[in-house]
Formats: sequence, C-alpha cells, structure tokens
Amino acid sequence: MEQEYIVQMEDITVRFPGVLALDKVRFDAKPGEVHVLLGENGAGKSTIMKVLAGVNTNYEGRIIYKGEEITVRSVEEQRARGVSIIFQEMNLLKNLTVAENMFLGRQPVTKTGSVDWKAMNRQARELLDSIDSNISEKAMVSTLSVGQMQMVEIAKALSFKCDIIIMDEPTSALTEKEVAALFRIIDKLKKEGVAIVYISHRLEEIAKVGDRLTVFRDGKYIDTVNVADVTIDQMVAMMVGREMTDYYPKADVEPGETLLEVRDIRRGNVLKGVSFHARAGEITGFYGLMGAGRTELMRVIFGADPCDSGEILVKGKPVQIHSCQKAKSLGLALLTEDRKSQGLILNFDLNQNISLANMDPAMTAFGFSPAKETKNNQRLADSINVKTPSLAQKAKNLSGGNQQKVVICKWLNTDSDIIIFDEPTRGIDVGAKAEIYKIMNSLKERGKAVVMVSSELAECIGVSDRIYVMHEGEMTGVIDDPKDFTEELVVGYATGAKNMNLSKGAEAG
Amino acid sequence: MKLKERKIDFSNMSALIVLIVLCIGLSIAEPAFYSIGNLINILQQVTVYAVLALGVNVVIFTGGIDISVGSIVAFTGIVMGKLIVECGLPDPVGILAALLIGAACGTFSGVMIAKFKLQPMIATLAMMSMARGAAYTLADGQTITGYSDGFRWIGVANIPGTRIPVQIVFMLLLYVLFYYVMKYRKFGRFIYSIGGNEEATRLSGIDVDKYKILAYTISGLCAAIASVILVAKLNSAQSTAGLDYEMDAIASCVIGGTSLLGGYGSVWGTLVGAIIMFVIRNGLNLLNVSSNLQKLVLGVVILLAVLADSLRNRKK
Amino acid sequence: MKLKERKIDFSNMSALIVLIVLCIGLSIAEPAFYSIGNLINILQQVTVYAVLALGVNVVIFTGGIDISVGSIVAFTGIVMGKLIVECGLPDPVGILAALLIGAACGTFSGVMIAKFKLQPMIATLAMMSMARGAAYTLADGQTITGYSDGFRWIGVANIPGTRIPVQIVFMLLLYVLFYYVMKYRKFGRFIYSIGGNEEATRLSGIDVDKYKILAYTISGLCAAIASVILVAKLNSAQSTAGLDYEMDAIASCVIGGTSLLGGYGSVWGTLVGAIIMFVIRNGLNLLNVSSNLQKLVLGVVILLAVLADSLRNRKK
Amino acid sequence: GGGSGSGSDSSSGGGESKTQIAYIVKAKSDAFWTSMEDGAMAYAKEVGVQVDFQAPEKETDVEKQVQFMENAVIKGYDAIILSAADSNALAPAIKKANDANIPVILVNDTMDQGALDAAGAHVETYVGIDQYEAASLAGAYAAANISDGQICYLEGVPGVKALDDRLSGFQDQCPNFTTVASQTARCDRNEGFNVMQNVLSSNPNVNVVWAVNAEMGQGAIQAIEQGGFSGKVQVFDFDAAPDDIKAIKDGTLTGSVAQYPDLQAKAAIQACLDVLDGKSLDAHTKTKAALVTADNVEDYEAGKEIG
Ligand SMILES: Nc1ncnc2c1ncn2[C@@H]1O[C@H](COP(=O)(O)OP(=O)(O)OP(=O)(O)O)[C@@H](O)[C@H]1O
Ligand SMILES: Nc1ncnc2c1ncn2[C@@H]1O[C@H](COP(=O)(O)OP(=O)(O)OP(=O)(O)O)[C@@H](O)[C@H]1O
Ligand SMILES: [Mg+2]
Ligand SMILES: [Mg+2]
Repeated sequence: MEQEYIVQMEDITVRFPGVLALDKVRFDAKPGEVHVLLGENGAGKSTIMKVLAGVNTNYEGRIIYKGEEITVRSVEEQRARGVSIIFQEMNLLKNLTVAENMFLGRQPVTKTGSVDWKAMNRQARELLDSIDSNISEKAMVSTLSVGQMQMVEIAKALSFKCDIIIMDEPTSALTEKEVAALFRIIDKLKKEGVAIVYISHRLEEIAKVGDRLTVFRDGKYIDTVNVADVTIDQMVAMMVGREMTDYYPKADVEPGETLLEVRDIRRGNVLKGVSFHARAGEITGFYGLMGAGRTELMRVIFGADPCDSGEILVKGKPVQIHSCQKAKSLGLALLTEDRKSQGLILNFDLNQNISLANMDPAMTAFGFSPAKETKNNQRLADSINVKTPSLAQKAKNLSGGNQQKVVICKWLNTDSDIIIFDEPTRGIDVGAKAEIYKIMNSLKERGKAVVMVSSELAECIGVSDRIYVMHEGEMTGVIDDPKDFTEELVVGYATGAKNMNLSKGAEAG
Repeated sequence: MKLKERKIDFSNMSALIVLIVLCIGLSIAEPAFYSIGNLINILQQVTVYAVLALGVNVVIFTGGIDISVGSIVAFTGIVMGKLIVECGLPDPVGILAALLIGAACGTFSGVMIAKFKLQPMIATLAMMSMARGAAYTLADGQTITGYSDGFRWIGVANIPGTRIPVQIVFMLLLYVLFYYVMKYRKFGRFIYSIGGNEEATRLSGIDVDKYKILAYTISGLCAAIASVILVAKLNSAQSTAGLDYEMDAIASCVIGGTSLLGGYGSVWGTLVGAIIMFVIRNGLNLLNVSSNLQKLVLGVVILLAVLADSLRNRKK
Repeated sequence: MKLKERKIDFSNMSALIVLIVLCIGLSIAEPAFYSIGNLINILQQVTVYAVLALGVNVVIFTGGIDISVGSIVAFTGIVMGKLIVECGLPDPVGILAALLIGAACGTFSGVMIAKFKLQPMIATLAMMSMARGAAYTLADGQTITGYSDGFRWIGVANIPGTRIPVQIVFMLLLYVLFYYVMKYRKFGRFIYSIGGNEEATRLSGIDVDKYKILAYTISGLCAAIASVILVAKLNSAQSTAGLDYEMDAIASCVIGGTSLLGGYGSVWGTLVGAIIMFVIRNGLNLLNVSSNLQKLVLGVVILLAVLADSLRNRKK
Repeated sequence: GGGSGSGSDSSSGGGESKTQIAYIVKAKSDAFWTSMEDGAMAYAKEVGVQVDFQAPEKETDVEKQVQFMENAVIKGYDAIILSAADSNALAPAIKKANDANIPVILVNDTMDQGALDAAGAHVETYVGIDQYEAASLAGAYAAANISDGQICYLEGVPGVKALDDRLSGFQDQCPNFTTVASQTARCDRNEGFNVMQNVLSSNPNVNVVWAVNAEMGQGAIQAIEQGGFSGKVQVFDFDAAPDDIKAIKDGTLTGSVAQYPDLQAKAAIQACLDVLDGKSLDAHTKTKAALVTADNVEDYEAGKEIG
C-alpha cells in the first residue's frame, strides 16, 4: 500500500436543528485494520459514518481519501470510491426477496439487459453461505426476524467490492453464533487489506476484534488508542468520562407469587409447546439463538399474534389474550425488539410517543393537558437519562440508543405488573445499559415480574435471576439458580446440545 | 419524506396565506367580491363541503381515505326524504334515521377495512357504488321535495337579527368540537397515532381496529349531517346529490395541509382549504370566466396553493 | 400488516378465481353471456380501461396514485382530433403529438410529486382539473369527428381472417411488454423498490426521483394510447371522454391484487381486475338488471371480490 | 356470487314470441327519464312488447352507451331505441346493430348525419323534439314579456350538444337582452344554487335567468328566494319537471319547456313496431314541445293540449 491511510477525516462538524452533532472531530482508517469507533448513545458515531458514506452531505471539514482531498456528494459516488456501509437501522426493502435486496441497483443482467434472476439468486446464495447463514435467498425480507435481516445487511455490504466497510452496530441483534461467523469474515477482509470501521456497544467484542479505538463523547473527539493497550474498564472510562464498576447491578429480592404462567403454547412450527412462569420480584431471562422463537412467544403472550393452543395464567387466573389492549389491561407490557417499526412513531415527538400507552397522567377533567404531559414525561425521561434537547424533538432525530430509552419510558408510564423486555439493550451504550438494568432492578424491588429476552450472553447471565433457554421453538432448559449460570451451560441448551427435564422448573414455581 | 416532517399544529399557515392572497387579488379584480354579502355567500356555499371534509379528514388522519361520502349524502338524503315526505314521519325521526344510516355506512366500511383488511380506497369505492345504487333504487328518478319550515330552518334561516345563516354557525361549532376532540381527547391522539404508525400503536395496547372503525363511522355521520343541511337548503333530496363531492372534500383536506399518508394534519386547515376551493369558484363566477376555462383555472390555483405550502416547508 | 406480507407473483389467484366463478354464474343465468361473440365483446370493451389501468398500476407500484388519466384521455383526444381533422396533419403526426402530450402531462405531475414533494393525489387532482379544462377550452363544446380508415384501423379492425379485434391483440402485447419490464428490467425492480421503501431505495444509490417521474410519464402515455384507441373506436374525440375512468382503473388494479401502499402488485392481476369489472357490467346488462340496481350490485361484487382475496390471505 | 338478478328472467321467459326492444337512454336519475320510462312501459304493456330500459349513470358517459349497444346486439334484441349521448360517437355502435340486422330508432337526442354516413350506419328515424326550437319558445316568451332584460344563463355540462342548442335557441330570440353572466352549473341543483348566488352578488340587477335544465333552474330559484330577490327575477328552465310545475304555480318560476317524454317514448316504440312490420318512416318523427307558464299550467297538468 502506498498510503498509510485509506481515509482521513479532519475537523468534521455536523449540525442539526438545535443539535451540534459533531464538533470538529477527526477519524481515520488504515487498510487491513479494524478501527473501532466507541461512544455513548448520541455521541455522533453514526453521524460521522453517514458523512463518509455519502448519506449526509451537509458537513464541514476535510476528508482525504486515498491521499486525495474529496468532497462527499452522494451515496453512489462513495460506493464507487469503495465505501460500503451496514446501516445501524435496517434499510431493507421488505417487499423484495433477500437476493434482490442484496443486489438492488446492480442486479446481474443477461446479454439483452434483462435482470438475470438465476445468476442473482446464485450469487446471493454464495454470499449468504460465506457468512454461514442459512437464510433462503428467495425469502421475502418481510418474513425475516430482525437478526436475520441484520445478516442480510451484512451479506449485502460484503457484496460490494470495497476498500472500507463501515459496520454500524452489526451485531446488535445477533447471537454468538452469527457474531462468530462475522468475525471470521472480518479476519478474512483484513487479510485482503480492507479497512473496517466497527461500531458496537458490546465491549467484549471490541476487545476481541478491534485493532485501534477512537472514542467520541458528546460530539467531540476524545482520543485514539490501540485496543491492546486498554482494558474494558478504561474504554468505558474514556467513553462515559467516569469510572464504572458495576456493569450488572443486581438487587437482592425474595421472589413473590407467580404473576405470569404460560403452559404449552403452540404456534405453527415456531412455538412447539412452550411453558414457563415468571414471579414477582424476579428477572426472568430468556436466552436463545437467532430464530429460537423468543420474540414470537412474547408476542403471543401480549396478544400481538394468535396462538394455536396453550394456556396463559395471570396472577393465577386463566386468561384469554386476543389483543394487545387486553394484555395491557391485565397488567402486561411488551417492549418490542424492533423499535423503529413497532415501538415508536418516528414522526411524532417524544411526548406523544411516551404518552401513547397511557395518557391518563396527562388528562384533566377538561381533557388533555400538554403541560401536565410534559411534566410527567420529563420526569420519566430524566429517570433514565434520555438525551434530547427537548421532549418536542421527533423520535426519528434521536440516536438509536436514545430511541430505545424512549420506548422504555413509554412502558414505565403504564405501571404494569408484568413487564417483558425484548432485547432491551440492543444498541445501547454501557452507561445506559447499566441504567436500564437499574430500572429493571427497581421494578423488581417494587414487586413486578420482569421478563427479559436477550441475545447477549453476558447480560443474560449478569442480570437474570432465572434463565430459560429456547431452541427452535422449544424450551430446552431452565436454570433456576444464579450460581449455576455458566456460559457453557446456557450455550449448550441454546444450541440444543443439552436438554433438561422441564417439569423440574415448573415445580419450582 | 418531507411532507411527514411537520408538527401537528392544528393550523396551517400556508393555506391561510394563500387564502388571504386570493382574497386580496379577487377584491382588486372584482369589487363585488369584497362585501359582507359575498363573504356570507361563500361561507354558506362551503358549509356542506366543510362538514363533509371534517369527517373525511378524521379518516385521512388515520392514514385511510373515504371516497364514499358523496354517495352517502345522496343515500341518506333520499331515506330522510322518503321518511319525512312520503311516510309522514316527524322531522326529528327522519333526521335521526339519516344520521344513523350515514354512520352505519361508515361503520360498514370501517369494519371491512379494520377487520377484513381491505384497502380503504377499494372498500369505500364499493360503498360509494352501493350507496349510490341504493339511492337510485329508492328514489327511482324522483326528487323528493316539500319539507316543513321547521326542517328547512337549518338550511335557510339566519341568526335572528343578523344576516348570518345558522348553517354557518352550526358548521363552525362542529369544527370547534372536532378541534377539541382531536387535540384534547385521547380519541384524537389515537387517531393521529394510528396514522403515524399503526403497528406501534397497536403494540402500545390501543384498540386500533375500534378507532379505525370509529373514524369511518364519523365520516359517514358527517356525510349524513351534510346531507341534512343540503336537503334543507335546496328543499329537495335527489339521488344525484353529492356526485364528486368526495374529491372536493379530499382536496380541501390536502390544501389545508393534511397528509394523505396519515398522522399529520389540522382541523382548521381543512376549513381554510374548503374555503379556498369556494373562493376560487366564487371568484371565477364573479369574474364571469368562461365555463370551459373554469376547470383549468381551478386546477392551476389548487396546484399553486399546495406548491406554496411545499416550497415554504422546503425553505425551512 | 397483512396486505404487505404477500409475494410478488405477477398473477393474482384470488382475482382469477373470482373471475371464473363470475363467468360460470353468468353463463348459467344468461346463455347469451356464454358465447365467443360476447367474450370478444367484453375484451374489446375492456381494452381502453385495461390500457389505462396498466399505466396507473405502475404509478401505484411506486406508492403513488394518478387520478388524472381520465382527463388526459379527453385532452389528448381533442388535441389529436384538432391536428388531424382540423389542421389536416397526417395521422401519425397527430398520434405522436397525442402521445407526447399525454407523456408530458404525466411528467409534469411526476415532477411536482418527485421534485416539489406534492402529494400524488393532489398533484394529479390538479392535473385532472387542468387537462379537463384544457379539453373543454380547446373543443369548445364540439365533438371532433371524421378520421381516415387507416386511423380507425386500431379501433375497429379485426385480425385478418378472424373475428379478433386488433385492439385486443395490441392491448395484450402491451401487457406482455409491461410484464417483462416490471419483472426483468431494472426499471421495473426499481419501481417496486420505491414503493417498498423510498428512503432505503435512495440509499441504495438509485435515482428515485427519476424513476418516480418516469412512472407518471408512463401513466400519462398509457392514457394517451387509450385515447387513441377510444377515438379510433368511436370515430370521434370529445371533451367529456374518460370521465371517471380513473376510478375504474384504480379499482381494476386493486381487484387484481395491487396494494395502494405501493411495492406489491401484479401486471396480469390488473388485467384480470379490469376484466372482472367488465364481466360484471356486461352480465348485469345482459340480465337486464335495472340501471338503478346496477351500481348497487357492482359495489357488492367489487366488495366480494376483494373480500375473497383478503379472506384467502388471512387463512394462510 | 354471480347468479343474482334472475328476476328479469320471468318476464322474458314466458313470452318467447314477444318483440323485445332495448331502450337505451342517457341516464335514469331524474324525472325526465323516469317519465320517459313510465311512458315506455305503459305503452309496451298496451301493445304487448317487452322493453328493457337501460342507462349509464351520467348523461355524458358515451362509452357506457356504446357498451350497452354492443351488449344489446349480442343479446339479439329485435330493435334498439337509443337516446344518443353524443351525436357522433355512437355511429360505429349503430353500425354494429345494422350489421346484425337490428333496426335502430333514435329518441330525444339525434345523431349527426355526417357521422352516420361516415360509419356507414343507418337509423330508421329520429323521434323527438327540436331542442333549438323548443328553447326558442321560452326565448320568444321572454323577449315578448320583458323589456330591459339583464340575463344570466346557466349552461349545462360543457360539450353536450343538446344543451348548447337550448342555450342558443333562447339566446337567438332575445338579441336585445344584456348578458350579465353565462356560467355552467354542471346540471346540478346545488351548483345551480351556488352559481346563482355568486352571480346575484356581483349583478344584483339580473332580472332573467335561463337554465338549460330543470335541476339548475330549481337551484337558481332557491338562491333567488334566499337572497331576497323573489319577484325581481324571472326564471325559465327546461323539462317541466314536477318541481317546475309546482314552482310555476307558486310563481317562483315563469316558464318551463315541456318536452313530453312519455309521448316520445310512445312514438319511439310505435316506430319500432312499424319498422318491424316493414313500413318505412320519415327521417324525423317530430314530437311536440310546449312552454308551460302560469297561464296554461293547469291544462298541462290535466293532460290537455297546450301551446
Ligand atoms: N436528522 C437529525 N436531526 C436532528 N438531530 C439528529 C439527527 N440525526 C442525529 N441527530 C442527533 O445527533 C446526535 C448524534 O447522533 P448519532 O446517531 O450519530 O449517535 P450515535 O453515536 O450513533 O448513537 P447510538 O449509539 O445511539 O447509535 C444525537 O444527539 C442525535 O439526536
Ligand atoms: N413475520 C414473520 N413471518 C414469518 N416468519 C417469521 C416472522 N417473524 C419471525 N419469523 C420466524 O419465526 C421464527 C422465530 O423467530 P423469533 O423472532 O421469535 O426468534 P427470536 O428467538 O426472537 O430470535 P431473534 O434473535 O431472531 O429475534 C424464526 O424462524 C423466524 O424466521
Ligand atoms: Mg448510531
Ligand atoms: Mg427476537
């Protein structure tokens, strides 16, 4: 390589109405390295990468690409220069097939210029195989789970011949198996001399895969160091500006009565007879690999999807839950895993989003009071540190992590007894994660039953009081005692290698 | 998308500016435009459409559309006429029947859309065809005339001691009510939320189907109210009444700043939009523009009105 | 949403089943229905609408809508009539002018929508009003008649030696072409992508604006083609031609399984949808159902047709 | 579900030998066409033929009429009575009927002879009034009774010949009137109301209104009444619909041109029977039109000869 750097970005400033998202920051990338970009939610990581990828052309500053100063004007241009990006928020077309999504805009064509479907499907298959994915290239994207979509995004980005690949939280919805596959690919790309920009809130991953590390805080450049030279604790300190000690706080609460019990839920071939229970004053964790059926199970319980058979008992009473409003009235809450399409109304302001599930705190005898609403919502937002100029900000203008916090606020507002968190910390920084765990703990202390679905092993082990493990629509294991929580055991159940007699778990409740 | 980036502010400045510019221009071009009498004329002509647009607006807020309202005007009018004039039932009974039937038509569309997942355009297209057909069949070419003065009061009377027709006051009261409901009641917030993101609203534990059905019911009800006013005004019910009114109603909403994608739009903007439509027509009449040209000019002015809004938003 | 979960399969089984059931029912009820002559009759009646629907369909795939096509039929027809009959220009020149003007009208709407971010419904509503007004103004109440046999060939001739009108063959060829383009050309894939998620398509480096404008251009062009066929068929161009055709075109698309939200739908389904509309009309006519009732029955059958599709999808 | 509408079978089922006539008109939504239908049905019963009355929704829907014609040919009627929505565009459809040896009789609306010739089409006769002449009855009355006419014309749907004829028929009789406005109200009552209201506010001295159909005339009457112009404006309209008769009696309408649709229907059916009997007919079977005013409204209602 002639130049040391593929790209150098200097003094980059980006402004949004009311927000200085980036304040004269710098960033660079060398061929054959993984350069990790680290920062809290809203630090500006996605923003600078959107500049580099040509999505956001409204920036100030200098960009030197392969030794030449360039002005970034469009996505196409940047792609032609060799910049490929995996967006943080899914950008797939749900009405097209996996293969079409991967080759959109550059479909292989026959001699006559017709789209060559066969060639396209074949190439897509090869790419998917290369990342060890068994997703069908002919499947409609609308039928995929969030994790599967993320794999498609990765495959899509890899299909471009490129010199630099930006991965904006590629693993936030992936489980260990896919992450391992991704890391193998990253290794291969490194050997080919491709520069990789890696953004993630999963710090262990960073330690594993990163070469260099740049930290942003509040839109400002903090420092660039070699990953090998710092510990995870030091990374965190750079990121949040203070020391953090307790990543997985755990409150000691004696579990109370069983608030939710589920018996033998079946739905097609996604749920094949699942039973579990959740007690007051307890965090019940759910672990599983991609497509294990955890999301589907929670949706069935919340009345978002119908089930074929099965029983649900809330506070010991059998109930029929055919709709979400019924579930809500029974004291259930569900934080969906896909915040963008299922959790938020992106074009609405935060106030409206937070009030959506429960407007009562904002109502007076004469109707709805904006002042009362803001007061109530501000209290909630402050309690979990939502970073926003005001509650009048549109949800879509928030950084991914802050959007997640808004969804949490929405459900905190309802004061439900049984709260299901589906991937609550997806895309959330360590500091905020700890805050969310604290919230879960305080809910637990207040005698609520907390159910947490997580694909992050460390989190699942660190936070849960009991762990259920699912594999392909079946409950393959339950670990009742935190003392028994080990990665091997949990992963063993998750891959279906071990299977345990479940009746034991049920009796414990 | 640009058009979804605005705030719900329940008023639409651009439309108001367009209206003011239009009025100034017309006052200069034709002095007769600029008189209390003519202002009252316009407001009175707009009443039926404004009431119609009010209901359609609620549907559009949810991200749906209702093109059956014109036909419902005809159908409910005929039913009411039959009951009052031919069956000799008391006026209130006839009116109540009309309102119920209008609401029922809306509910039917709503159920088709919310429960059976039909596309709003096609479900209300079917309703449009059915209601019109029912009106034709019932009326069989006859115009039903001859209502009591009491009945006609809503359509022709003035507020005692003034020149202000009661129908204008009634229409404004309806707008105030809708403004209040859309802004200060949960119902309104839910309606907008459904338009903003139906799935997220449903997963927030809100009975989306119920509110969607209600929106169409309200739209049908408004059509029936418009029908009562129209029949009272013209002293006749006809099966051809309300042809193409739905397009005027939709245009009023959009000119007033409502997004057809749902989730965004204002109640007062719709009134302004409806008034703009009628100021143009009134102006063309006063200026005695040739009938052939009127459509052309109307099209151009509608375009300019929405263009002004779009450019203003773009600049920001 | 249920309706977004389907596959693009370029054919809509439900619509086809509805069509078959309808045909069987009508053949039993009215023997005159079941004859080659009547089949050709229906296909010939459907031609103009099917061509119109073809263009509208492309716009709907992008998530837009075009309600100006009926007016464009009238406008281009009058222009062509004026040029050929009154100015005495050769037929091909007149036809070319009509096609160009139709395409230009579409382009204009497209630019308003893509570049100025107007809502498709309102932009094409304005175009609808303008084109109709232009047609009225140009024609000034006259019907323009008297075309050469060569010109009329497309509208009246049969394939030599058969009873099959050339217009049917021409229409089918257009459908084959569109099917190919939508499925096997990048253009078609982009059109679907835009309807699926405009923003994501833009981020894939596709010139979304260009393709949106093109979609409306094609819609305008199809309207002009429909107009040529219509004028040739009737041997006259009128300013009132094509009134309300847009609704039939849209209904055909939806009955054929196209989603008005964009991104989904089939080319052949649209043809089936259009044929369903005309089979119903033809059947009602042959059965001599009172015209008053026809609207009612049409509405009910449209509802049943789309309901069948919805229920079928629901079961899956 | 397709097998609906079997009700009509009973009428056609029994009378195999009965003459079947397709009667295709422009619309069915107002009193004019219903009284034509009533007249047709009554006469059909009298002479023992079967008449199937068909109409599109809008008077301007030429294409639908063409389809009705085509379908009638397929169904094999003995004769077709047509009230053409366009004087040119129906010619090819008539040709199709000719080719199938089905005689075509025009009623109320005639065709352009040139268009018929161009298409090689042939009609047996045109039964109906002369629109221009009929309108001039009202025009002549107005010219004779009003000295300083400030007139407002309410035009019909642009592009419809019969309505244009009615406009010029009246206009040509009143050369001395000042035209203060000439506007379309799309043949709709509410539009008639609105346009009249608008015209009155810019031209309060209007004293004559000529509305080319009854709907607009009725709308104008309401607007005049509401605007406090009662007695100051003389309104004339076309059709002598039931509402018009009542308005003439009330004194709100000065005159309305009656075109006796029932008589037209009767004459048209008779013409069919004559043609089927092999008789040849005149090109124009003229039916009568008359101006109904306060003077003769009682006679008109009683069915007596007027005008
Ligand atoms: N379109 C926009 N309008 C207004 N503000 C915006 C917009 N996009 C981003 N921001 C703001 O810019 C800041 C940086 O956001 P960015 O998405 O880059 O954060 P991030 O570092 O990627 O965070 P996360 O880890 O949560 O993804 C945030 O405060 C965000 O609210
Ligand atoms: N909308 C859908 N249509 C069809 N299949 C679906 C849909 N959503 C999910 N699935 C399938 O259902 C199965 C269970 O998925 P689910 O999302 O419940 O798993 P999960 O354990 O939450 O995993 P993930 O980590 O992917 O969220 C998967 O095989 C998935 O492909
Ligand atoms: Mg980010
Ligand atoms: Mg999941």
